[in-house]
Amino acid sequence: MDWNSLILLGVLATSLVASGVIFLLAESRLVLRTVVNLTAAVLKLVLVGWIVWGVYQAIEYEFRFTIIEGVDFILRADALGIMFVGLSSLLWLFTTIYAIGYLEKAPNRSRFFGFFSLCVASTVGIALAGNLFTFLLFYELLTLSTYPLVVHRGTRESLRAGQVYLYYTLGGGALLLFGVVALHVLIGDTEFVPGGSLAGLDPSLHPMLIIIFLMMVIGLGVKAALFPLHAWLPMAMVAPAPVSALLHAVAVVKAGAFGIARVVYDVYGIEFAQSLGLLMPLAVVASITIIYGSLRALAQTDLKKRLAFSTVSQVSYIVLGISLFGPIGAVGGLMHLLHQGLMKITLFFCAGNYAETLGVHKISELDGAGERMPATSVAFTLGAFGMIGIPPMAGFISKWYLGIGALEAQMNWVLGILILSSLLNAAYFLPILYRIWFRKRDRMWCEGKVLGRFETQASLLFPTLFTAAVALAAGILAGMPFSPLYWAELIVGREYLQ
Amino acid sequence: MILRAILAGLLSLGVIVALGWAVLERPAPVENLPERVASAMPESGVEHPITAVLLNFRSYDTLLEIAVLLLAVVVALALREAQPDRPEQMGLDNPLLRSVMAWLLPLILVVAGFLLWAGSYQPGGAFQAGSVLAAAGVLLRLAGAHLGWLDNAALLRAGLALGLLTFIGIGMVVMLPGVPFLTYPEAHAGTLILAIELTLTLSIGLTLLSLFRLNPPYADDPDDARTQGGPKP
Amino acid sequence: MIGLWSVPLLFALPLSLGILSLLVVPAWRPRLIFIGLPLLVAASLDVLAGLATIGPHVYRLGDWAAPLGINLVVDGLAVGMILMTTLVTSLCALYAWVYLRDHPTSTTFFWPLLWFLWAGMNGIWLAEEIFNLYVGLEVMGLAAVGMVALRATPQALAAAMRYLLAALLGSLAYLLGVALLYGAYGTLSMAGLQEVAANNATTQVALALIILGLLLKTALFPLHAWLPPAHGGALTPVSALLSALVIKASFYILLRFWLVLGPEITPEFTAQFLGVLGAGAVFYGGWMAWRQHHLKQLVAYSTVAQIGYLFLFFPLVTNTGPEAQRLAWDGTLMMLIAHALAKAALFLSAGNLILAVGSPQISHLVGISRFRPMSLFSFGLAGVSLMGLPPSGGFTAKWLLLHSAILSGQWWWLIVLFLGGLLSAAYIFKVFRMSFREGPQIDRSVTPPLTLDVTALILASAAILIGLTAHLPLHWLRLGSVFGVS
Amino acid sequence: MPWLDLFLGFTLCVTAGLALIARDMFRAVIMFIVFGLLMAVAWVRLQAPDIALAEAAIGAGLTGVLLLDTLGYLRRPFGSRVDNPDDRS
Amino acid sequence: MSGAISGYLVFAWSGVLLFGLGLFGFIAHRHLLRRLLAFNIMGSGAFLVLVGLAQDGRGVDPVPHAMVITGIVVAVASTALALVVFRRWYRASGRTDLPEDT
Repeated sequence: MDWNSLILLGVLATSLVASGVIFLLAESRLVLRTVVNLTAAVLKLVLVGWIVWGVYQAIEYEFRFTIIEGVDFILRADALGIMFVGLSSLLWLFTTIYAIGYLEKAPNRSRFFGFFSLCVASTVGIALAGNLFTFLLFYELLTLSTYPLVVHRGTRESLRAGQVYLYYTLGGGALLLFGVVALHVLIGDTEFVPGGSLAGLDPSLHPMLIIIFLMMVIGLGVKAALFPLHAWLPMAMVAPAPVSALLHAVAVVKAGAFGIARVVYDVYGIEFAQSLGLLMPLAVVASITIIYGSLRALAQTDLKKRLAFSTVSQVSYIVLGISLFGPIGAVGGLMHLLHQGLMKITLFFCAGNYAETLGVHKISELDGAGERMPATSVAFTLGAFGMIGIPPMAGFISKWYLGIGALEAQMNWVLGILILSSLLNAAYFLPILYRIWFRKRDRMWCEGKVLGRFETQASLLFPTLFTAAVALAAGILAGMPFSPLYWAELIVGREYLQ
Repeated sequence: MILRAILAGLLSLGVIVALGWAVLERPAPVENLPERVASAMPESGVEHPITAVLLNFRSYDTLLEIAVLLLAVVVALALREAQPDRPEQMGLDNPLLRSVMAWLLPLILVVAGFLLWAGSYQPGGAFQAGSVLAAAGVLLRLAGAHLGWLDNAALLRAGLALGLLTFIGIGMVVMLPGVPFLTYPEAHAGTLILAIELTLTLSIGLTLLSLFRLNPPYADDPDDARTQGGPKP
Repeated sequence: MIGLWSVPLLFALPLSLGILSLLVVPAWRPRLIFIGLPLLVAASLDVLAGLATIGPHVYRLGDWAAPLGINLVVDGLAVGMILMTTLVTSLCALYAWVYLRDHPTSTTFFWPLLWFLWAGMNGIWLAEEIFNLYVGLEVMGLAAVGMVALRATPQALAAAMRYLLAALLGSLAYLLGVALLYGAYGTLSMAGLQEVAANNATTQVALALIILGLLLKTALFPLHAWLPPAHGGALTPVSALLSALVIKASFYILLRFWLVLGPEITPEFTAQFLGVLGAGAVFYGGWMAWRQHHLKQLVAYSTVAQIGYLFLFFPLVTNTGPEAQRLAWDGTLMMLIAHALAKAALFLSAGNLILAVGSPQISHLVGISRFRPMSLFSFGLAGVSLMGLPPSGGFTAKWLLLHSAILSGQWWWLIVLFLGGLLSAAYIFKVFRMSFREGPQIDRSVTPPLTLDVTALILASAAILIGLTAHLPLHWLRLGSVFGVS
Repeated sequence: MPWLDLFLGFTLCVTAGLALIARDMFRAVIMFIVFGLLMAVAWVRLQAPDIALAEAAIGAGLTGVLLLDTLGYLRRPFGSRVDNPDDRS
Repeated sequence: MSGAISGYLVFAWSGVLLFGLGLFGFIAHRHLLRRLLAFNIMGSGAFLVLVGLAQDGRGVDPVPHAMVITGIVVAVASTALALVVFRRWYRASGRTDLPEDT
C-alpha cells in the first residue's frame, strides 16, 4: 500500500474520525469539539489540495479492497470526483465555522456535529467512489447521516419533514440499488471509466440498459430534486440554516446531480447514452424542473422556502448541461455544480444571518435590512445576481456555456428555457433586493442576540463574506487556472477524448 | 370450537393418508445397520446390543438425553424459586403402609440393582433401573417417610450431577491416548460402561424423583434448604 | 488428530459448566463465564484452525464409523455457525452478567440454562446424523423454553407454554420424518442418506414432515404466532439469544437437509411455496412490527419478518444456474449471520433504552437521543443492517440475493426485497422519530451500566463490519458444501 | 394374518381415542395409563423388551403419576393454592 | 412386501393412526393437560412407526430400540417441564388453557 492510496483514505478518515470523536465528546466540551472540527476540516482541505495538484499532473490515486467476490470497494481520485471533493471540503470548513456560531447554546450539539461530519465523509466517499458499488454505499450512508440533521429541531414539523425525506431517499436508493445490481449481472463490477464501459454490449441488451438507466436516474433524481421527485427538499427547510446549506450546496442535491454525471459519463458514456436516446428525455425533465422550480419560488413568501425552490430549479442546470450532447454544454453543467454550490451557500448563510440576527423569516419583513446589515446584504446581492446570471457573475458563465452548448447540440429550444428561467430568477430575486436596499424599515428590529463588534456574530458573518467572495471570484477570474471553468474543461477534455 | 375440531380432523386425516401412502410406497432399505451392530458387538464391552448402542455406539445421544432430563429439573427449580410452593404434608402416614414399605423397599432396591447389572447382557439398564429407584422414592414419600439425606439440597444436586459429570469425565479421560471423545478402550469398555451406568442410574432416579411434585424440597441456597419447608419429620 | 479435544469441548464444556452452575451458590453462577468463555472461544478458534489446515472433515465419536456410530461434521458451514454462536453468546453472557444483577435470585437459573442452550446449539451445528439432530433440538428447545419462563410472570408463563407446545409439535413431526427415512433407507447418517435416498413417496412425505416441523420451530409465517410473545416478553439477554441464534438452528437443519437430499428431490413447487411463505413473513412481520407500541415486541416482529428473507434461498437454488445458486447460498448465509449479529444488538440496545426510560413503551422514548446517544447509536447501527442499507452485513446479503434473483430471472423476489427493506425502515425509524422528538429538558433517565452499552455496540459494529469483509467468511462457509472450492 | 397384533393395535387406538375424548380429566389420565401399559405389551410383541420396561416404568408409570399429581393440584379450590411463602407449617 | 402383512407392520400402521389421533387431540383441545396427553400419544405413535417400519421384513433392529428409549425419556422430560410451567401458569391465572389460543 503506497502513499497515493493512503492519502485517499486520509481524506475520508479526517471527517470520519472527527465524527466518531465528536459523538463521544460530552455535550459541554465546547472548545475541544470546536478544535476537533476545525482541525479535521483544515486537514482535509490540505489533503484535498495535494490531490488536486496531483490529479492536475495526471497522477493516479487509487485504493481498493475486495468485499465479496467480484465486488470491490474502490476509492479513486479523477478530475470529476476531485472537483466535487474540493467543493465539499472547502464548503465544509465554512459551514462548520458558521454552524458553530449558529448553534451557540443550542442543545444536542454533539449529535449535530457528529452527524454533520459523517455527512461530509459520505459526500467525500461519493465523490471518490471508483465504481457503482462504492458510490451506492456512500450514497445510502449520506441518507442515513442527513436524517438526524433534518429532524434536528425535534419539532413535529421537522419530524414530518424527516419522514418525507426518508421515504423519498430510501425509495430512490432502493431503485438505484436495483439498477446497480442489474448492471452487475450484465457486466460485472461497474468501475467508472471515462467514456463509459457499456458501449460494447450486445444490442439485444439495449432495452434492458434503458430500463436500468431509468431506474438509476430516478434513484439519483430523488436527491437531485428533479421534478416530480423534489417535494422533500422544500419541506426539509425546517432544519437549521447550516443543514440547509449542507442539503442545498455541499452534499445532498449535489450528490444526486453528481451521480447522474457519473452514470452518463463514466458508466454509459456520453456517446452511447446519446445513441440509446437517453439524453433528450433527461434534458426535457431538467428543463421542466428548471421552469417549475422557478415558478414555485415566485409564489413563496418565506425567504428560505423561496431559496429552496430556487435550488430545485438551479440544480437542474447541472443535469441539463450533462444531457446536452457536446463538450461545451457539459462544461456549463459541470461548472454549475461548483457555481451553484458557492452561490447557494452564500444565500443560505445570508438567510440564516437575517433570521438569527433580526428574527426575519418572511420576505415582506426584509425592508431596510441593507441599512442594518450592509455586509450580509452585499453578499446576498452578489449571490442573487449570480443566480439571475448577470455578467460577470459565475452564474452568467454557466448559463453562457449552457446556451452555446444547446446550440451546438442543436437543441435550440433549450435557449428559450434558459432565457425564460433567467427572467423568472430575476422576478423572484429582484423584489427581495429592492426591499433590502430601497425600502425603509417601519418599526424596530426585534434583535435577540448579543452581537459583538460587527453587524452580527463574527462566526456567522465571515463565512458568508468569504463564500460570496469566492463566488464572485469564480466568475471574474473564470479564465485563470484551477477556476471552475478551467477544471470543468479539464474533465470534459478527458471525457470527450475517449 | 366446532370449526377448530373440523380443521383438526381434516389435518390429521390428511396426515394419516400421507403417512399411509409413505408406508405403502416405502422402498426396501439398502443399508443393514443391525448387521453392523452385530459385527461390532465383540468390541463393545457388553453383550446386550441395546446397551451397546445406548452406551457405546451412540452414547453421544444418551449424553444429550441426560441433559434433556436435567433441563426439566433446572426449569422446575427456577420456577419453584420464583413462585415458592407452600410445603405440603402429603404423607399418608399409615402404619400399614410403613410396614409394607419396610419390606418393599429393599426388594425394590434389589430389583433396581438387578436391572442395572442385567443390562449388560439382557433387557434392562440405567434408565429402567433409574425409574425403579424413582418409583421407590415416590412410594417413600407417599408413606410419609423422611429421608434426611434427600432433604439436603447440596447432596441432592450432587447426586443429580453425578451421572452426567462421570459420563463426560470418562468420555474425556479415555481420550488421553489420542482417540476421539467417548472411545472406550476395548479391554476396559465393560467396566467403564458399568461405571457410567451405575452413576447414571442414581442420577436418573433422583432426576425423575425431582420431577415429581412430592419431591424433596430444596431452595436455591443449599444452606437454606431446611428452612424452605418440606414435610417435617 | 486435529480438533481432537476442541470439537467435543464445544458441547462437553458447556454441559459440564451447566451442571456445575447448579452445584455452586447462586452468587457464583454467573462467574463461571470467566472459565467458560475463554475456553469456548479458544475451542472455536481451534476448530477453525483445524478447518483451515485439513479442510472439511468428520469427527468420529467413540471412533465408530458413520452408520453405526455418530459422526460430527466439521465443515465451513458448521464452523461458521459455531463462531457466530460463540461471538453472540459470549457477548450476551457478559450482558446478562450485569443485567441480571438487579433481578431476583431465581433468574440465576439463567446460567445453567444458558450453558445447556449453548451445548444444544453447538451439538446441532456439528451434527451429521438426523436422530442426533432431534436430541440436539430438544436440548436447545427445552433450554430456550426454560429461559422464556424464567421471568415467571403470567405473560412469560403463557409465552413459554405456547413456545413449548410449538416446539414439541415441531419435534414430533421431525421425529416422524426421521422414522420414515430410517424405515426406508436403514441409515440415519446424512452422508449415507445422500447416497441411497431416492425420489419416492416415502422421501417426499418424510421431507414434508421434517420441513413442516422445522418451519414451526423457525416460526416462519404463518406458523409464527408463538414467537412474538416468547421473544418480546423474555428477559433482554434471553430475547437476544433466542432471536439471534435459536431460530437459526432449525433453519440450519433445513439447509443441511437441502444439501443432502438436494434440489433433485425438492420439487420446484415446494421451493416456490417456501419462498412465498418467506415473502408473506417479510410483509406481515414488517407490517406488524410497525404497528407495535412495545419496543421489544417491535423487535420480535422484526425477527418474524427477517426470517422470511432466509427462505428466499429455496426458490433461488431450485432449478437455477450454478452462479445463481452460489449467490443464493452466499446471500442466505450472509443474511443469517448478519441478522444474528444485528438482532442480538438490537435486542440488547432496546433493553438498554428500556432500562434508561424505565418503560417498554416506544412513546416513552421521547427525547432519549439527547441523553443516551450510545444506546441509540447501537440500535441505529443494528437497524442499518436490518434495513439492508450499506455498509452492513444485511446490505451485502441483500445485494447477493438481488443478484441471484435477477440472474435466475425470478424478478418477483426483487419486489419482496424492495418492499421488505422499506417496511423495515418504517419500523426502525419509528423508534428514531420518537427518540429525536424534543421532550423533557432534564435528564431523568437511568444510565445503564457501561458493559450493557458496550456489548450491544460490539455486536452492532460486528454486523456492520461483516458486510465490509464479507468475502472472507463467505469463503469459509462454502468449504465442504456443493459450492465449495476444492 | 397376525390377529393378536391386529387386536392389540386396535385396542391401542381405542384406548388412545378414549383418553382423548373422555369428558372427565381423571378418566382420561387413567385411560392414558392403560394405553401406556398396552404400549408396553406392544413393545414386547415387537420383541423390544427394553422399551417395554422403559415404557411401563417411565411412559405409563411416571408420566401417568405426574399427570395425576397435577390433576390433584387442579382439583383443590383455586383460592387455597395462592401460597404464601412465609406461611411455613 | 406382498402376501401376509407382518406383525411389525401392523404396529407401524397403528402408529400412523395413533399419530393422527394425537394430532387431532393436540389441535382440537384447549385444555393444556389434554394437549399434553395428546402429545404423548403422538409420540407413542411415532415410536411405533420407527420400530415397526424398521423391523418389517428385516427382523429385530437394536438401533431403533435405543432411539425409542431415548425418545421416551425425552418425552417424559418434556412432559414434566410442561407440567411445571402449566402449574405455575394455572396458579398465576387460574386458567387451564392459553388465552386467545389460535
